[in-house]
Amino acid sequence: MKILYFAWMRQRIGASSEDIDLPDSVNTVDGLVDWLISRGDGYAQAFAKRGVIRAAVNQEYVQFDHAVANGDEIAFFPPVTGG
Amino acid sequence: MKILYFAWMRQRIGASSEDIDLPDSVNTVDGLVDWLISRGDGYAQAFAKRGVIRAAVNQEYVQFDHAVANGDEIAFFPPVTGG
Amino acid sequence: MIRVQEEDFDIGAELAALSAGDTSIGGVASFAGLVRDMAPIDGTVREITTMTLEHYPGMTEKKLVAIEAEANDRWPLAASLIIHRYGTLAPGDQIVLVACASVHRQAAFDACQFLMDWLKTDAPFWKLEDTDAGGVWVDTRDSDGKAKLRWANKPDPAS
Amino acid sequence: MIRVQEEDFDIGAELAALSAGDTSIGGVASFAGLVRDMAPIDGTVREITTMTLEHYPGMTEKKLVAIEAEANDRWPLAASLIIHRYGTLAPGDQIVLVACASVHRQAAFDACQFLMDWLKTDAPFWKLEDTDAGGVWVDTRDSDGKAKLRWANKPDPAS
Repeated sequence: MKILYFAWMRQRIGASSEDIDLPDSVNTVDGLVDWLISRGDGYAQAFAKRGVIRAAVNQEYVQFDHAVANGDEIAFFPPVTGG
Repeated sequence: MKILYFAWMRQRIGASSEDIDLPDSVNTVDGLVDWLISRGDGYAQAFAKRGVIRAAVNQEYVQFDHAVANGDEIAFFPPVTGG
Repeated sequence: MIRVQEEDFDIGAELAALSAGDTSIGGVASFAGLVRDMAPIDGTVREITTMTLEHYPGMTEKKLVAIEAEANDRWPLAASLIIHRYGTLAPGDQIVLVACASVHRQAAFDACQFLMDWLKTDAPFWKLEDTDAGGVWVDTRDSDGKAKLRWANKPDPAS
Repeated sequence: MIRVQEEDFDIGAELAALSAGDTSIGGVASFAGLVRDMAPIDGTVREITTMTLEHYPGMTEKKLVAIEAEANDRWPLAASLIIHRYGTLAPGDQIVLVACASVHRQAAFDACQFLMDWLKTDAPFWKLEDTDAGGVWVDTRDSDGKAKLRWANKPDPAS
């Protein structure tokens, strides 16, 4: 599974993307976030305000109860500020 | 007094402007229109639908009860269609 | 700034000049009106070969200056521009350009629409369309009167 | 048409290309967003030296295509254009251009505002402002969320 991070999430985690093998126990965005937070302080800081973070699965916005599976492209980022 | 006509009023009257000496009896736009109509068929046709015609005195829109005096610049025209 | 002219104008150059040197500007909203090739005339859609714009020299400039001042009074604009052409134009030709620059995009959009609505109802221009049925003076559209009415109240400064 | 690019764009050339060859078009509404030299950051207005736009390649294009299709579904547009830049820009630089051409001016204006409102809330771009207090990620503005809400209902086709 490919995970992408943007803006200040990228900065806090220290990576713009990573390829991970999804543990069998993880099957939602929420579960993925819990698992990522367990990996270190950078993740914990990046996901501290979970309510403001947006997620996309395969380049479509999703809610955090959305399913995830190996092979998906997942992205996490702050609210967008384009235009 | 200078009188200007625009668009189809100009065409019906056959003049884009004229200088007239205002009779003493005429002192409103309405009175001026009545007097103009008495001058010939072209005027009568141009002012036939008096309700749709707009008037300006000294380049400001006015109602037909507005005063007119020698020295004023009066304009008559159909509803505007710019933009 | 307002201009009433027979010559064409260059939108890119006009918009660049409008915001040049003022980096407080966050956005520029603009509208360019073009001559259409077809128009409904007495219920029949007719092809337009040329359109001739007549105006009231003197009063036109006076009204445009007043309309622009009113827009600047209602919205916090950094710059504004109205260019309106007269004379004989062909389908596709540019008739009018309105542009408003502001720190905030909503002010720029609203002022731009306000100016267009006023131009349609208050600027002393008249359009004569040449068609295969002869020359036809364009009629006022009900929708233009309605569009203007929405500006009867000044905008809420908080919005 | 949508484009996501690092290079600058020429508004005059883009607008000319948008309406070229289609003389049914009555008007083109457009909005150009520029980098501002000042921004309120945590209650203090700070000078901006540069702004860096980050985006999500792939998803950005996908969302812009979808947003443009939605606008064309809601309004009768003859043509539409969204150009959004990324990379490092200076105050006064152009960030975004949205333009909509239509037979009717209200459709062009409404679609243009709709696209800008959606860009602000749904296009995956993030702005980093470099100031004398360091780099600061731009926060979402409440007013942008509110601006988007007005499009929750489709427009009345009769209006």
